[in-house]
Formats: sequence, structure tokens, C-alpha cells
Amino acid sequence: MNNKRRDLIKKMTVSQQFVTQAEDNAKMDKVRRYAPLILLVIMTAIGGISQKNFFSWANIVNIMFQMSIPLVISVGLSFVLLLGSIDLSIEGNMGFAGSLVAFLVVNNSNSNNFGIFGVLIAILIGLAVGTVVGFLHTKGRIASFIVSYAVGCIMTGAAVLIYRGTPIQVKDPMFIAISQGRLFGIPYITLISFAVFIIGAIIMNYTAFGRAVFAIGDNEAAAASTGINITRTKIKVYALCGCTAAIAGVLQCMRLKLGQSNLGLNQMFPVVTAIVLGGGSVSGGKGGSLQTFVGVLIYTELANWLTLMGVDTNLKKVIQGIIIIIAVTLTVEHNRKTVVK
Amino acid sequence: AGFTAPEGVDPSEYHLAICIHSMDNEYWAQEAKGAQLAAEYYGVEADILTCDSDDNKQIQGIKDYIAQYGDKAIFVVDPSSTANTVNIAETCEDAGVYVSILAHRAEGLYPADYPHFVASLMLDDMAIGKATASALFEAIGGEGQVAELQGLLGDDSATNRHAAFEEALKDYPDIEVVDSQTASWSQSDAMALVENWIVNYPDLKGIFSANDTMALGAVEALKNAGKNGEIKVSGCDGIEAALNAVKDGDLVITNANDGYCIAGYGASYAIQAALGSLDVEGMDPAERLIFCKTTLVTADNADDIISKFIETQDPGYDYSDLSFCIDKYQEDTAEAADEAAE
Amino acid sequence: MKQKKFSLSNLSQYMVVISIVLVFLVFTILNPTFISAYSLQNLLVEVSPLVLLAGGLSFIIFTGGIDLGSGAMVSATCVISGLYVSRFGNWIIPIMVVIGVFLGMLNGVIVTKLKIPSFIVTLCTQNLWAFIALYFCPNGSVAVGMEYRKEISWMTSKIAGIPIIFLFAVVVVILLYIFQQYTPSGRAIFAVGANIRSTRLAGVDTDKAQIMAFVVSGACSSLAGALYAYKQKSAVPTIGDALTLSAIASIALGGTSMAGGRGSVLRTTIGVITITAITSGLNMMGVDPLWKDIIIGVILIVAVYLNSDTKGRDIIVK
Amino acid sequence: MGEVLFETKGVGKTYGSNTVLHDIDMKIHSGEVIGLIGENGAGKSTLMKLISGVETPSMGEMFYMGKPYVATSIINANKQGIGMVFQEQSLVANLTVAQNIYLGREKKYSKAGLVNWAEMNKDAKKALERVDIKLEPGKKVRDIDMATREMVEIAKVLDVVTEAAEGHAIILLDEPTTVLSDDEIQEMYVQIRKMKAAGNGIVFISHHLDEILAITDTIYVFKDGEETAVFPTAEANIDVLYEKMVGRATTGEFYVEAQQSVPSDKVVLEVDDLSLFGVFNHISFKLHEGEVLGLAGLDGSGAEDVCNCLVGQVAPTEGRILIEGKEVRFGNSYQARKAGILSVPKDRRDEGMVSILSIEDNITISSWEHMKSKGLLSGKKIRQTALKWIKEAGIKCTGPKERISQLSGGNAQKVIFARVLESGCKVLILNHPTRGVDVGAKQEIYRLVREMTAAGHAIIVIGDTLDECLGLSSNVIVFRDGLISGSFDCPVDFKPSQQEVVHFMM
Ligand SMILES: Nc1ncnc2c1ncn2[C@@H]1O[C@H](COP(=O)(O)OP(=O)(O)OP(=O)(O)O)[C@@H](O)[C@H]1O
Ligand SMILES: Nc1ncnc2c1ncn2[C@@H]1O[C@H](COP(=O)(O)OP(=O)(O)OP(=O)(O)O)[C@@H](O)[C@H]1O
Ligand SMILES: [Mg+2]
Ligand SMILES: [Mg+2]
Repeated sequence: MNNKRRDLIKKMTVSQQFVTQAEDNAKMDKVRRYAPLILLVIMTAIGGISQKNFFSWANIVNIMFQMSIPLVISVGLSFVLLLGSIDLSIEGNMGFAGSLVAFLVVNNSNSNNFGIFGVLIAILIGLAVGTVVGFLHTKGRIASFIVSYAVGCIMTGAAVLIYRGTPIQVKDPMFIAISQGRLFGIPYITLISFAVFIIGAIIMNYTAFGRAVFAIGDNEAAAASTGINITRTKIKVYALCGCTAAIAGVLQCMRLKLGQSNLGLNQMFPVVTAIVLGGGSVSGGKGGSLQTFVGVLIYTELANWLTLMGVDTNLKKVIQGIIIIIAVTLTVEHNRKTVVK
Repeated sequence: AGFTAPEGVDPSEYHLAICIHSMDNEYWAQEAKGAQLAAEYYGVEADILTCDSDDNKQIQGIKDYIAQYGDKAIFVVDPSSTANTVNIAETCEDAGVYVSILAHRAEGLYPADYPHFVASLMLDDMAIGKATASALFEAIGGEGQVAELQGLLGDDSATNRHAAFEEALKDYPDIEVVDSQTASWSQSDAMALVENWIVNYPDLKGIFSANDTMALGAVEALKNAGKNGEIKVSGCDGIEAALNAVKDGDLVITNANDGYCIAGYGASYAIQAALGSLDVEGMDPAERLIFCKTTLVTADNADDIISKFIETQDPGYDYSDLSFCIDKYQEDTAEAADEAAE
Repeated sequence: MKQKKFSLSNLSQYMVVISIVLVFLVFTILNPTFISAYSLQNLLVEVSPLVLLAGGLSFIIFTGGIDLGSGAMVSATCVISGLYVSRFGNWIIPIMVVIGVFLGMLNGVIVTKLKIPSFIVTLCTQNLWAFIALYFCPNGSVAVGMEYRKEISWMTSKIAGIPIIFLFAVVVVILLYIFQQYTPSGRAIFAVGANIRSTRLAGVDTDKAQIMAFVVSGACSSLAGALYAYKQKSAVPTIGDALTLSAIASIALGGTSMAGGRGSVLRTTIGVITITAITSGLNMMGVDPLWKDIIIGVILIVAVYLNSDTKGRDIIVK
Repeated sequence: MGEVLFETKGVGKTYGSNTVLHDIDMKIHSGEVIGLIGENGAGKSTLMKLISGVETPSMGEMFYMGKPYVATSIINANKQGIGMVFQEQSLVANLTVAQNIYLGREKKYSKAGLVNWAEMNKDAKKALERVDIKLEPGKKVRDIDMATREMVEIAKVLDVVTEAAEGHAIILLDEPTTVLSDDEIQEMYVQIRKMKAAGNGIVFISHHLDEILAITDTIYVFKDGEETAVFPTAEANIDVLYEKMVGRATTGEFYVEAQQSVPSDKVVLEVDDLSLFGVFNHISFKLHEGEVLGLAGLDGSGAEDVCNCLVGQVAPTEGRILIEGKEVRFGNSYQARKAGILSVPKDRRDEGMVSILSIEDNITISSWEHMKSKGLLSGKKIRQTALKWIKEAGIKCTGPKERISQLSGGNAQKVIFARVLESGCKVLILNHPTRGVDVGAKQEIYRLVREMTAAGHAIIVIGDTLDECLGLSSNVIVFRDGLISGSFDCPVDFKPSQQEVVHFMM
């Protein structure tokens, strides 16, 4: 505050000061809201300047391709994070869905040929698993962290049971066509992930269910008092998350043409980070689909850029960590009363 | 040929623990299968113990198994890491149970120093890595840009194969390595890396991969970019998908590590020692340090290998003939062992 | 006035003890060798470092926070201990504790001063610890020199049949219990977890309490890292990979609430022993590894459901 | 007044073995505003919860429009035409105004499961206009002030019930004016009159008797869960209401004024030209040993914020705080306590009780440093301290290990008093010390306050009511719009009248 402003402020009445303060706060809020976007722009600029290939169409396609699966995962996970909960079963669920779908479509180890129905079965089972997680979490009153971790273990085990050690290779022409197909140069898998994302965004922003999730994450007691069925909403969220995890698993299987329990390995935490980067909160009630998109994009671009730069993989993770801490510091609201744990 | 246990020994009282990393990998599954076949052959019971590449978990599993079966336990171990081999040897020695250790051996660890450490069966990673790398370099005409996909940092197969790659480079001065990164044995990580490389290095001609899984990821990325065949890829391990890829010309070369051989014969050494039909103390120390047979796989022999290893799930080895698996002895190290023994 | 009503809800308090007894009973019936001396000694050696790790981590959970990087911290410190124990001898143990205090403090300060949730902070610092581990051991586990193995084997040797490493863990658990029960900081940690706003207004230095929790956890994780180095007689850069989640699962199994404010290191200790006994039992019975993950997952859900005392309808579970 | 819309006959409620409400007969007529008064915990909110479907009655029956009435949930009650504005605000801050108004009722605006927000906003705008507020319905609730939120709640309820029961709805307002300024209260009256004119029946709960007199037609008085009096507002005045509510006329004995100590000359705390940007300006006062200084002022006048500064919750932008002549600065309540200031916070559940800890931990939490023997916390000392206070403050509990969350409001408050007394702090700040506390417990708390001053503590009080503020204090400072607008000496026998003080508050 410069001196002139200081003097001016001293002369103001409290209510005038209050108005000034409210305006300042609103400004800060705006900055905070757009911080992820600003970060994205800066990142993109740095990427473009430092790497000549960064803006090449091929690299842009790469970025789109590489963000596809995180984007699909983020759809369900962002609902879970909005509740202030977590779902650690995503990785196991992905591995299971990927292994199952490989088992069901044309492959090298059996004579199944369920085609698109195989895909549907895998996704429905993912949805059912999510429902079970939600059910155990809400009805059993067990912290989501633990339930979902345990269910994740179970699903990983179940995935290996499907193929008993020798991962299944997918030979299905549909899978091959989808994984290699392009529309206007954009991979089908990316288009599918965008479609899933848009459906997720519509659910989040244009349905009563979406609003109920926001309400529960912000103030569970108040939400309950307006008559929202908390338990059912939470179970639905986990079902959705299981469903998108399964879709991600199927897509991953399409990408690699291989069914294996570790298809989902290390896929979840980067997405949590991406959601937080976009301004979401792990304690619930904050976030949005566009923000999530921006977050996933930032994360993918960062990884892509560091690869183009030839940075060592482990150092890459450290750099990512530091950038994330800085970004979150900038986007998190700070006042004395903020409670963090 | 049949096998008869010595007088008074009932093989079915013995229990073989097949200690591998996980069931979630074709090569390890093959090892498990090979050791099971051997156990069946000798008539001993077999259990599989997995450790998810965790040193501590592996030792824990071994101790638990010893607790259960005492001196009737037998071990064939694909160790979680090289460093862990000493602990494995010591633990088994303390408990007086026989063990063969596969594919890894810490520096200074010799079977000769441990009466119950029957044999160390290794893959000659250096030779294999050099052979696959050279085949790759030849395939691209001995010059041009290549990139390397390394295994999980911190894993010693990854380290050995990287060293072999560097070694092979010495003979090819015109090969330029544009990037060398780890994809942590993961197909999906490898795919992402290769996607970026294709963009960044338009003149890339070859990709050396430390294992088949990553190589297959590279092939998928190339297929998507329409560069399959244009950029050559080499793998290692000999998993089914890779063998097929070699057959189809997607991979230049891979090496069939042959889990049936290394684990089956590893198990056989330990079982024979435990049943008393192999006199461990009487063996030449050098004979307990073995490099196992493996096969380089190119388009020429891919079909044979597939029918032998994949389709039958049993290559039909005679597990009573212990010498069958021996490619050569780990001779340089064997000499050192002799010195140590003196 | 000191009447205690024994009701079903009180039962859940003792459930953790009941469940460990049950686990031992079931495994012993299924397999009498389960309680042989060799097996029990193994169990004691096995639980010791994990008890330290989970015991320390408990304090962060008491505050309502989490440390996703404690396993990676074990890796980093195991690596440093394994590589330098030959140079510093047994001094490596106190050195590790000091390093752990420092690393924990780093976490705590970022959480409290930058006001970023511990979930995110530790997700990031985890990468840092993993980097340190691989920086020192880029080529995988490094065994302690053959000549030095004898000198560090005292840790796993036994006094009157009890492994020294376990005595070590017992001492640390006692210290942790004293900290938890008999120091203002220890109690403040619970108060922070119960209601950080009230605690702050009661004039308690909540920042300090939170930082203390991270410091204790850091020290314990590092100590666990050193013990793993002694136990494995090597520097293992990946040793902690699976430990974070096992530790958290043990804590939950002990009946400590993930929301904070309630729990005890003693409960955690029992949780660790239970979970380790389950894996050992399954190993001994030669359970098909294909089924092991599934069995452990199911047991975990059932056990945590029975043990948690957060069944009050008014408590929001997240 | 029109026909009877709603009627309760012998309605009551028990929680466990505790009967908190019984035998309530109430008739709500069309176009009638009923005023419901009674002390904290008298059962007012409980009755509202029974009518609005949040809780089910344990006894008695209810009739709506002549037919038996049962509500299974809030939504169910809403659909029948009965709506309630809750005592604690129930809006969800991260949703927009429109989304809050229609939360749980989105179906009307959904096509194929998708909500048409634009249409909802349009309707929300109408609903808001019904209560005469101009507000962008797309605004997030967290961005609007408390008073507007209250009006949004009313708009929401009105929208729900008029949809179901145009002209014969029942609207329950539980303390809707607590967060409102005087002008805003007048605005609220206008709305209530409008609803009334439309033929609806209204129940209005408030602790401000003047409001009850100003807006209601009939007054019901509750005491300890029973209906003790019903009479038309025309026959009432403040004194009558007071007597009916409290059961006695004078307040002298109530505040243990006989024991009010005369402050010494020794200044313990000095506040010098303290300002907090946008909240208060140029606040200076001195607090002496043995003094009870009352801070009076409407909500938002700055009195509470001064206290927040004094306990380190907020840092002032200008000015100094001196304790015994030494300037102190603090960034948190810990440092404030170290400097010698500790508070009994206003919001007992969220800021006072460390809910899942035991009584003994709650009593000693601010003084653990002193509970040591041989360097370690002594469980024995802690227990003895707790037992001492349980006896001295008359805390009803099963023992020092009982969880504080299981205590009743008054007893929990006594635990927090014990905490501040045990802390050894010289300056104690009591922020609404008797909020949610019944008469008996209140009196014990007043007695504790007197004992504190006798022991040389210096106390700042923000009273739950003005009466309490004047009754307890030896000096009173009045705040208005962030400035000190006046001050009074309050010696035992010459307490200023409420009217005199109120004059400086508005
Ligand atoms: N869920 C509950 N369980 C037990 N007792 C309860 C519960 N809800 C309310 N009570 C008790 O019922 C009594 C009546 O409470 P109520 O909220 O109706 O009081 P009130 O008259 O509205 O008070 P206030 O003026 O503070 O709003 C109180 O003693 C309260 O503690
Ligand atoms: N949610 C609840 N479930 C069960 N019992 C409760 C609950 N809330 C309060 N109680 C019990 O009901 C009784 C009344 O508690 P409450 O705080 O409502 O009392 P109160 O009438 O407001 O007391 P006080 O007069 O001291 O303010 C207490 O004994 C308390 O333990
Ligand atoms: Mg009360
Ligand atoms: Mg009330």
C-alpha cells in the first residue's frame, strides 16, 4: 500500500473501507480463478520458445493422445474429490477392465469374440465395482481411503486371475482400428476421451446430481437438511468413478492391445494432482470440469515438455512436484482462518 | 529318463518354493511353470511365492516357508534384487535348506562359501544385450540415430542391459544415441516416450529396448504414427507378443530368455541336492556358477520358438540331466571364486 | 462416578485386541507351525521397522493429515544408511534420526506455513525422497560390503530368543507412547485432529503441533529406513514403495480414525502385527499368489469395519 | 385473522429419556403472525422441527387445513405447503442463489435429466422479486452478504410453499433477524406483512422482545419445553414478556451484582488506537484489574472483531495492544495466551469444544505446560485439576474422562470456563458466554465471572443480550459502525437503562 492510498484509507469510514476491501477480495478471487489458465498459457509459451517441435502438429497430437486417459479418469475422480473423498481403487479397476476386455474380444489366448459387448461388459463391471466401493464406504462408514485401497487390491488380484500370468494380446480388428484411427488427424481415442469428458462435464454442470455433489462437498449437513439423499448420491459418485476407470482401462487396453493388471499402474495420483492444479480441492466442494481440463492439460504439457527437454525421469518428477507446490500455493485461498490438514 | 530318489527318501515330503517377482509378467510366469514342471518330475510339492520386486517381502516369504517346512523346504529364487541374493543365501544357509538363485548374484557371493547355496544360474545379460543391440545396429545399416528405452532405474537387469548397449556402441562409431530414458519396464510409458521421440527426432532410425514390453509399446507408437518398419526396434525376454512381433517383422530381434530352462534347472539343482542325489560339497566350485542357455529370436527362428515355448507350454526338457542347461560357466568370476576359496 | 457401562459400542474399543487374537487363533488352528519359535521370531523381526514407520505416521493421521511419502522416505534413508553404515558405523542410526527430523520438518512447514493440504504436499515431496534414493543408488540395491555384514548383524541377532531389532522397536514405541500421552505436544496433536479451530482458540500452537507430528513421523520413518538397511544388509532404493499403504492400512486396522483426533500408537502396533501375521500366515500355507491380493483386500475391509469406532451417526466419514 | 390453518394438539418430543417438549397446543390462523419466545433450550426450535418434518413428534397430533398432518421429511412438508427458515443458515455456499433455491427440486427444470439453468435463473429471479430483492440469481452464495442470504432463504421457502399452498401456507421463521441490521429488520417486517396479507400463517421466533411486539399478533411463551402462556400481542409490553419468560421481574439478583467488584487503578490491558481495515477504526480503551468491561454493539459494529484481534485471530492493521504497559504483538491465539489473553469463544461447538476429547483434556488444554511432573505430563495432575473444576463449577458429568461432546450445552460451557480460568491468563474475553445456556447454568456462570474478578482477573464481555452486558459489567463501551460511539460507568446501583445504551448503538 502506498502512502497516498494509506492516507485516503485512513479517512474512509469503516463501511467505505469494507466496500474497498470487498472489491479487492473479488479481484483476488478472479486472479485465483484464472491462475491455472494463466499458468497454462505461460507453460505453453515457455514450451514453444524452448522447443522448436513443441507446436508441431505431431506434438500437439501427442499431447492430446497422452492426455486422453488421464482425462477419462479425471471425469469420475473429480466427482469423488468434490465430495472430499478419494478413490484408490481406480488403478485396480483399470487393470481389471483392461484385462477383462482383452479376454472377451478377439485375442490370442481364447476364441472369445464379444466385440463391443465385451467392452460394455467390462464397463458395467467397473460400474458395479464402483458401486460396491461406494456402498461399503457409506453404509459401512469406513473411510474411503481404506475401502477403495482394499477394493483396488482385490481388483488387481482379480485381473491377474483372468489371464494367469500371460497377459492377453488383443487381436480384435475393432480395437486395432480404433487405436490407430484418426479423424482430421486427431486420434479416435482422444475423441472418445473428449466425448466422455463432455458427458462428465454435462453431468457435473447440468444435472441435479452434479449440484448435489457440490452441495455435499461444501456442507454435508446443510445438504442433508435440504433433503438430498447423501448416501445415494455418494454411491452414484463412486459408481461413476468406477465406470470411468473402466473406460480408461478399456482405452488403455486399446492403446497397448494388451490386457494386464498393471494397465492402471501410477495413473491415479497424477490425475489428483492435475485436478488440484486446475483449482480443485482435495477437501471437497471446489473444482469444475473446465478447471479439471486445464489441470490435465497443464500436467500433460509439463511432462511432454520435460521429455522434449530430455530431463531425467526421476528429476522430472521432482520438478513436477516443485511446480505443483508453487502452483497450489498461488491458487489456494489464504487467510488466517483457513484450516488445512 | 526317469528319476529315482535315493533309498529312504520320500520326495513328496519335500516342498519347493518358487520365489518370483510376480505372476503378472509372462517371463516370471514362465519361470514358475518351468520350476513346477521340474518339481512334478521329481515328485516334490511346489508353491509359488511372489514379492512384487520387494527385497524385504521376498526374505519374509522365504522365512515363512522355512518356518512351515523346516529342512524339508527347497528354494529356487529369482531374487528381487542383486543385493538381496546375499540375504537369501544366508537365510537358507542358517536354516540348512537348499537353494538355487537365478539371474542375479551379488559381487563376492559364491556358492562355494555356502554349502546349501547349490548353484547360481545366470543369464549372460552382457552377451544378450550386446547381441540384440548389434542386430539392431546392423538392421539400420550401422549408422544413424537411435534411442534407448531403459528399464526401471534401480533394477539391475536394467543396469546390465544398459551397460551392454553402451558396450555394443563401441563397435559402431557411426551410431548416434539421441536420447536414453527409462520407461520403467512399462509399455504405456514407453509408448508415450516414443511418441515424443518421433516428433523430436524425425531422423530416428532405431530404438533399443531393454525388454519386450517396452519394445511393444514402441511398436504401437510407431504403428500409430505410420512409421512401423521405418524405425527398427529390438527387444529382449521373448514374451509371446514379442515373438509374434518378431515373426511379423515389427521387431528386429528379441532374446528368448527361456524361463523353463533357467528356473526348471535351477529347481532341479536344488531338489537333487535336497534329496541327496547331488553331492554339492563334491562339486567343482566353478560348476556351480552357470550361464544358462538362451536363444536369440529373429524372423528366421521365431516360428520354432513359438511352437516350442508358447504353444505347448512345456518345451519337454529332461530335468534329470543337469548339464543340459549350461551354456557356459561364469568363468571369469569362477576364477575369482577359486581365489576366494584359497 | 467412575462406573463403566459395558455396551456393544464399548466392545468396538477392544475389537482390535479381539481381532489379533482371532487372527492368531485361526492361523494356529489351520496350521500349528504358525506359532513355532522360528515363525514368531521371524514375525518379530518383520514387524519391527514397519511398527516404527506406522507408529510415526500415526501422529500425522492423528492430526487429520496424511503423509503419502513416508514409504519413499524409508527408501531414501535406507539407501543412505546402507551406503554409509560402513563409514559411520552404528552412528548412522542417530544420524538418520536427525535427517528424518529435518525431512519431516520440511513437510510440516510447507503444510502449515504455505497452507497446502498434506495430501498434496506429501504427494510432491514423495517424488523428492524417491529421487534421493535413486540418486544414491541409480543401479538398484547395493549390498553392504561382505566384510561389514558381520558388524551390523547384531541388530537381527537375538537376546534370550528375542530379536534385538524388536527390542529396539519396543523402546521406540514406548517413547512414542510417552510422547503421545505425557507431553503437551503429543496431546495437542490429538486436539488438532479433533477440532483445529477450537484448539487454536484455546491458545495451543497448532502449527507447532502439526509440524511436530511431521517431525516425529519423519524421525520414525528414517529410523525405519536405517533398520531396513540393517535388516536387509543393503541399501534398497525401492524398499519403501509398498510401505506407505501398508502402514496406513495397519493404522486403520488398529482402529485409528482417518479423520484424526482419535487413536493410539499401541493400536497401530497391534495393527501392524495383525497385518504382518496375516501375510505370514498366508505365505506359510502356500496360498496361491493369484488369490493373495484378493484375500488381503477382503480381510482388510472386514477388519477395519469391525475395528473403527467412528460409527456415531453424527460423524461425517470422508 | 382467518380460519385455523394449522393446529397442534398435545405435541411433544423426547430424546432418549429426556423430554425436551411436551403438551404443546398451538393454533395458527390464516393471516396470523405468531411470536414464539422462551429461553434458550426452551424447545422453540424443536417444535418447528416437528412441524417442518425434520423430526417426528414423540406424542400428540397435528392438523393442517383440518386434516391430520404427518410430515416424513422436509421435502414432504414442503410439498404439503409448510416451509421453514432454519436457525443456522442452510444455504450451500459454493452453489448459486438459483441452485440453492431449487436444490432438491431441479426436476421441474430438467429435460432428459439435464437442467435448464437459464430457465431456473429466470424463475429464481421471480422468486427473489417476490421478497423485493434484486439479485443476480447466477451469483454464488459465498459472494453475497449474510442479510441477503437470509432473504434468499425466505425467498426459497416462500417459493416452495406457495407453489404447494397458495394463500394458506405455513412459514416458520426461526430467529431470522439475528444477523440483520435494523434497516434490514424493517425490510423483513415488510415481507412478513406481505406474506400475512396473502393469507399465510407465520411463526416468528426471536430473542428480541421488541421485534415480537412489533410484528406479531399472538404470543406463545415456552419454558422448559412447556407452553406457559398464550396471549394477544396487543395486551403485552416488554416487562410483561420478560416476566412471563424468566419468571421474575427484576434482574438485580440475577447477575449477582452484589458481588460486582470495584476495579482497581492498575491497568492490565491497554488498547491504543487500534484499527482493522474495513472493520473498525481508532479503538482505544483501558482494562483494569478486577474490571468487567462490556462491549455492546449490533452485529457487525466491530465489538466482536476487536476481541478477535485481542485473541490473535486477526492481526490489526494499525495501533497497539499493551499488557501491563508492555506492547505485545501476536499472530495467533497461542501467542495471545502466552501474553496473557484467552477467550471463551462465541461458537461453542466449532470454536470452543475440542469435541471428541475428554472433559479433562478440554479443561487443561490451555495449561498443559503447568500439568507436568518430572518433565512429563502428569495424568494425575490433569485428573485432579479436572475433578477440582467439576466440583467447583458444578459440571454435571459421569467423570473427567467423559467426552465433552456428550455434555449439555451449559455444562460444556462450564468446562470451557474452567479452561480459561485454569490457564492463568490475566485477561479473559467472554464472547457471548451464555449463548445456548439455560437459566440455572447461566447463573452459575455469572457467579464464576464474579469470582474471577474477585481473584484479580480482568474481563471483557460481549453479552448475549444487552441486559446481560449491562448486568455483568462495571464499564460498558458501545460500538457503532466500527467506532466507539459512547461509554458508560455501570456501578452496582446506577446501571444505565437499556434505552440509554441502545441509543448509542443505532
Ligand atoms: N437431537 C437432540 N438430542 C437431544 N436433545 C436435543 C436435541 N435437539 C435439541 N435437544 C434439546 O432440546 C431442547 C430444546 O432445544 P431447542 O433447540 O428447541 O431450543 P430453542 O428454544 O430453540 O433454543 P434457542 O433459543 O437456543 O434456539 C434443548 O435442551 C436441546 O438441548
Ligand atoms: N445427538 C445426541 N444424541 C444423543 N444424546 C444427545 C445428543 N445431543 C445431546 N444429547 C444429550 O441430550 C442432553 C441434552 O443436551 P443439550 O445440549 O441439548 O442440553 P441443553 O438442554 O441445551 O442443556 P443446557 O441446559 O446445559 O444447555 C444431554 O445429556 C446430551 O448428552
Ligand atoms: Mg441448550
Ligand atoms: Mg432454537
